[in-house]
Amino acid sequence: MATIVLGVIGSDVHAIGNRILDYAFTEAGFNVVNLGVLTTQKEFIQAAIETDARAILVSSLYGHGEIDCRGLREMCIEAGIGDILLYVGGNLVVGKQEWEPVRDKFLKMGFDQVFPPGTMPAEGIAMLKQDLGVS
Amino acid sequence: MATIVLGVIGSDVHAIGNRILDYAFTEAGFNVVNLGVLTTQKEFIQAAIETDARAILVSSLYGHGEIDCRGLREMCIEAGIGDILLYVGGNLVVGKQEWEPVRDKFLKMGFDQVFPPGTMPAEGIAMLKQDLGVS
Amino acid sequence: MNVANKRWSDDELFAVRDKVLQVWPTGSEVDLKEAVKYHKAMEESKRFSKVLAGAISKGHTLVQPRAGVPLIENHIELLQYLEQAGADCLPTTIDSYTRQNKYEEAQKGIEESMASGRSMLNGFPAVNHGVGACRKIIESVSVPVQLRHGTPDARLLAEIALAGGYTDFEGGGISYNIPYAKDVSLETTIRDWQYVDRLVGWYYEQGVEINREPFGPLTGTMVPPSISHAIAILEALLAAEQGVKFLTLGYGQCGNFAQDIAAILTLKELAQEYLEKDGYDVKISTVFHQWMGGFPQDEAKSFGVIGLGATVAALSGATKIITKTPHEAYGIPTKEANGQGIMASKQIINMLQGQPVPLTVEVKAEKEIIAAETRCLLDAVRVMGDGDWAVGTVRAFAAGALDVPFAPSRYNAGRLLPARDSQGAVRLLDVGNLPLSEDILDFHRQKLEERGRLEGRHPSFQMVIDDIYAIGKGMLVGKSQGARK
Amino acid sequence: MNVANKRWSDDELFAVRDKVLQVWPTGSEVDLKEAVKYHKAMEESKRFSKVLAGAISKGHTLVQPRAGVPLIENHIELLQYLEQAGADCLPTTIDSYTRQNKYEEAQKGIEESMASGRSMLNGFPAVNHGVGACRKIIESVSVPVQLRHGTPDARLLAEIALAGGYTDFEGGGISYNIPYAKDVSLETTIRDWQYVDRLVGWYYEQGVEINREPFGPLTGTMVPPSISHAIAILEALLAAEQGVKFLTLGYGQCGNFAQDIAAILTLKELAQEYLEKDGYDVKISTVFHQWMGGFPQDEAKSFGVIGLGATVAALSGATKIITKTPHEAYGIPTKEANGQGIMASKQIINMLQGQPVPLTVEVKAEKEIIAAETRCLLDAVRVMGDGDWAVGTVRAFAAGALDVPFAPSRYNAGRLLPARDSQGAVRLLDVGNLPLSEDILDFHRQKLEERGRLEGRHPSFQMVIDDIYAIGKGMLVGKSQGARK
Ligand code: B12
Ligand code: B12
Repeated sequence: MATIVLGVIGSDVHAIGNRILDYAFTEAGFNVVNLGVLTTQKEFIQAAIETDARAILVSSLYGHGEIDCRGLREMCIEAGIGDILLYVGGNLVVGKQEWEPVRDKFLKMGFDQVFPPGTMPAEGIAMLKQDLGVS
Repeated sequence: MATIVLGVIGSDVHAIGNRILDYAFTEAGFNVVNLGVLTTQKEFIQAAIETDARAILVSSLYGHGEIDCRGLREMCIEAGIGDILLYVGGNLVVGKQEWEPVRDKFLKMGFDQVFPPGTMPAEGIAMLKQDLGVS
Repeated sequence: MNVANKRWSDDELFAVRDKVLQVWPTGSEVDLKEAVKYHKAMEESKRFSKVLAGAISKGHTLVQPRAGVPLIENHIELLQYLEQAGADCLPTTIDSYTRQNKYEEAQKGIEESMASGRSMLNGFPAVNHGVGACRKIIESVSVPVQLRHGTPDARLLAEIALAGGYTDFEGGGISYNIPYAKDVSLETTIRDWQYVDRLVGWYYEQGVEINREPFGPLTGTMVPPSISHAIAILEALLAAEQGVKFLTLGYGQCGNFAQDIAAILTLKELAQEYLEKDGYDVKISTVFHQWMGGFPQDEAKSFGVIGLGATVAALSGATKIITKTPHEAYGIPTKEANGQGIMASKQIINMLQGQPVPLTVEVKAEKEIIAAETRCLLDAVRVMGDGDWAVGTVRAFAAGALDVPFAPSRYNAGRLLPARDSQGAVRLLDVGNLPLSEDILDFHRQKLEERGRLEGRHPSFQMVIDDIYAIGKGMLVGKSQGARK
Repeated sequence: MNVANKRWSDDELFAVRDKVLQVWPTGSEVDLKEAVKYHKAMEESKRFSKVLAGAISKGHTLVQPRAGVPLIENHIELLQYLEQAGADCLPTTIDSYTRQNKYEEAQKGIEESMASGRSMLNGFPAVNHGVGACRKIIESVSVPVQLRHGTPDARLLAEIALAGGYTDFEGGGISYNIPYAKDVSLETTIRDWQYVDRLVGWYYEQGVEINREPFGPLTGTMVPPSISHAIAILEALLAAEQGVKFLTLGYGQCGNFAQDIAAILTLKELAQEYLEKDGYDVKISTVFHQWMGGFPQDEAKSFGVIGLGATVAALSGATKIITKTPHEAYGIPTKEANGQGIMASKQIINMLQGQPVPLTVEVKAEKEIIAAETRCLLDAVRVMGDGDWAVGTVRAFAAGALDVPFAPSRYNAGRLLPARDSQGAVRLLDVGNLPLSEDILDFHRQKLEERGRLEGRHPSFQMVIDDIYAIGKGMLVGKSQGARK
């Protein structure tokens, strides 16, 4: 089945959700390339290219997501994988903020799907299967 | 020192604040005529006339204060003690409501002072001494 | 003496009943036979006795809020919201006019509430609304609903509520008199509650299980466990005599961990002991009331009080907890605030589910003292009543041998003065006329002297006032400041 | 092996120091002699070691929040607000760029925060702000302030913070590596933290008491007490060797009442035992961390979690509690939400003040198992290091004889898998290479088999996932649904 790249971006060390996502997406049949925590934009893209991945799933829990995720889509384009699916989820910004503006901010950055705090893996899996047209 | 009539109006049985007010106003030097709980408007006025009281202190904790207190000033006027001081305090209305409108409502009913939930006896004592010009 | 602890015959019941139903027009809606049929058609999951039994067998603590608003539709909406928030069983809390049988004033409150769009009553006036309205309520939720009030004469209310499908009815001849009335004699209320209990017994004989719940917390303010235990057990005995088979006995959190846990444990043990001794076969459950005294004004601090109460309730193994809300210090809570009290409590109760009761040496010591005191009180009541619990109760209150602190009733001696010891347990500062043994009196004296020493002051009424204000100031034990500051 | 548990000479310290201070311009602001003078002029009420000692002697539990925002004035305003809300001691929580020594990115975060008027960093970048800024903070409040972070290499941060007047510094070579890094070797972080500890020792030799606090909760998620205890005690031993005299050892709430109380009690007892055995004279205090795992989304439910944590902390007699907030599941709390966490917790702690630790049979049993496990681990470390705790630590992690669940570091074996037993206590599902005795392994196996029987399923990774999600679903023990639903 489809290969996906998973990781936690930036200086973020929150590892638990990442471990569960790895498990859940693998159980769901995906070939998960998990880069773990403290992953740079470059590492995400390199892994996606090397493994011919169909999607990059970025987590950001610690609040710096806004700074860390900026430019990821542009870098994908530069690297020649401009139309790869980009998902992001977690506690994306600092503090308890209204969800709609946060989602819009990340959509504008070029993410295809943005998931709020507390998203269960099943929701991401269902969405990814839909976006990839697999089942 | 000045005589005051104290009681809890209507079908209200909250007795603890009443007991403390009795103690505190007595300690502060007032001659307290305490009618206790479940006191009618008529009983307040009769006691005030009989004891030549300078003030009536009404408590209402249980939320029906708005219904129970209406017309007390008018009844005082009818009874010939129209300018007696009327104080009221407690949890005067049903629910957690904004304080200003509640206070205004009771001021309009003819009360001279209106005290919010959690008022300490000392505040009422200080106010009464001021209003009566004693110290 | 105009009262005795003796089962009413059906004739006695039905003779009084005719008059009771005539007090307010809705009384005529009550048709007992049809009511029995209605109850028998009800799902078991909506019957209190069943849900309580289930909780006991699984070791769960059920969560129940207080709630009642004047208009039917609003009340239904409120209960549905609270069920959604996680309530395992629901209440209908009655307004204060109905509690004093002032149905005209309740009617005015209903009308003003309709006109103003605001609640003008502090509860649901069930008598005015009648049997049909009650059934609408019961049918609109899927968990059991209990009628909660504070009504010295609840005969008509009971008729309407039971015919209306309620499966649990709170109150009792002592616990809904002494804290809730000023001028009503105990003889009167004990008789009026014998009526209620007999009615419940009658339903049982028709095959309908109704649970009864004496009001444990009484005045809610530093009531020593042995006082509320003695009264709860007396009401249990009186109810059992009339044929009540299902009882939930209550206790209001005092604040000291060991005392509170010991209180719930002894409540059940002692009740069972006394009921068995008199040959009654009754299913006993317990209810822990979260802090019943004055609350802190601040909502976060109120959540603290609620959290401690939920923790202790769960650890004590109480069958049920009655929750408070972050609005407590202000007024009847919004449905949201009420839901918050449920959710905070339930989170804790679920987290502690199945964890064992912490039987510490302190809990054991408190159990012993509570049991010894309660026995002193009950044994004195028995003697004073020449073996009749009803007669004994009336005489004991008259003599101050039973005495509830801060109660408004003039049938209560009001000489008892409780104060906290240095660890916050409720002790006796002035024992009034309580028939306690010398050992027990010494124990209380020592505990309060110890606190006095630590605080450098003599125990006095000021200390009691400080204790009453303490929770509002973020403490359990009052520091010397109190009313003067 | 590039590390040994041996006190650094002053020469060694100062040789490294020169390089450390050059990493970022603010390093040049540090003048040790002047810093000592600054500390000596400070009121005792602002010194952590004194306030902790006072709490221990009075049996109080101090309340401390987490808090840090990028800009100085906002941070001061925040701390003043939290002091007002009742915090007994305050934090400055550092942002994640600073934690990874990425001072340029922190600088960008400061600038963007200024420009946007929103916090773009998740903490206070103390290195970028420098010594003067730290002192402004210390001077703007009247209680002690601790630096809290999660920095593998905290040498520069420590220099600036201590010169800046902080009297307590969190972290350690293991606890700020394994949960906070991916690719940094333990040899490196142990050495870098020897620097910090030696610096603290140096201050002590000049007459300045600085408290140190290893980070007890590690990954915050089902860490078995013996694992966090072993690591806390190892860091205590390493710190003591460098001259640290005041230590607060930490533990993150697991959720089971008996296990949590037993954990706090054994933490202090075992630490004292091991420190004394090695001849160190250190003052030990304890800190209880309210629930460190994922929180419920609902604020009322979060208050429940907070309330249970505060209750257990107070009853366990922990010297300090670190509070969470009703915003935990979402993001860095507003100051109001942070204050609410403090107020709810403090209400409970005050109410339980002076009440005895509930020493139940279950607590005693948990104490025994925690102590036995911790001794197995520590004794293995000693043997593996040929008597050197530092060497032993590195080797034990490499061998999986120490193993932290869910940790990101590749220097952690990551084979250990914890799961809850039927009462919510954290047990071991997969023990990996932990050097535990057969008895202990049996105990864990039995406990989890019992749960499996009750739930009708075999303990598996799905059970672990269910446990991780449980709190968010209002439970402690995960029911079989988990990630799939
Ligand atoms: C204890 C208590 C009870 C006990 C009372 C025992 C007794 N007989 O005294 C029991 C359990 C019996 C009880 C019953 C009921 N209660 Co009640 N009770 C309380 C509680 C928890 C504490 C009251 C108290 O003793 N406070 C301590 C004393 C010292 O303070 P205090 O009473 O506020 O009085 C002080 C000040 O207000 C002030 N003050 C008062 N009057 C005046 C007047 C003047 C002139 C001045 C200067 C000052 C002043 O000084 C007093 C002394 O410091 C309050 C909530 C709270 N405050 O936390 C609810 C509360 C008052 N009860 C309430 C209600 C509704 C009821 C019931 C109807 C049941 C129900 N639906 O929940 C029944 C009413 C029965 C009846 N007919 O009256 C509501 C009132 C709601 C509202 N206003 O919207 C409250 C606010 C709880 C709530 N949030 O729902 N209650
Ligand atoms: C455990 C924890 C820690 C542990 C982490 C241990 C470890 N190494 O993993 C420790 C204690 C070390 C820690 C440290 C810190 N933490 Co932390 N931490 C948490 C906490 C309590 C739980 C996280 C968790 O494990 N949840 C359980 C897992 C299963 O859920 P999850 O992580 O949310 O992931 C799930 C979903 O989000 C979703 N998801 C995630 N990504 C994606 C992506 C896609 C595509 C999809 C579909 C779904 C998805 O699926 C995952 C699996 O279900 C959260 C708060 C909370 N959630 O309650 C704070 C939290 C994430 N931490 C936070 C912060 C700030 C920090 C610190 C900076 C310290 C501080 N200032 O308080 C440091 C950061 C260190 C660093 N450099 O990253 C903040 C972030 C603030 C913000 N965004 O505004 C939070 C929200 C707490 C708070 N309210 O302040 N933390």
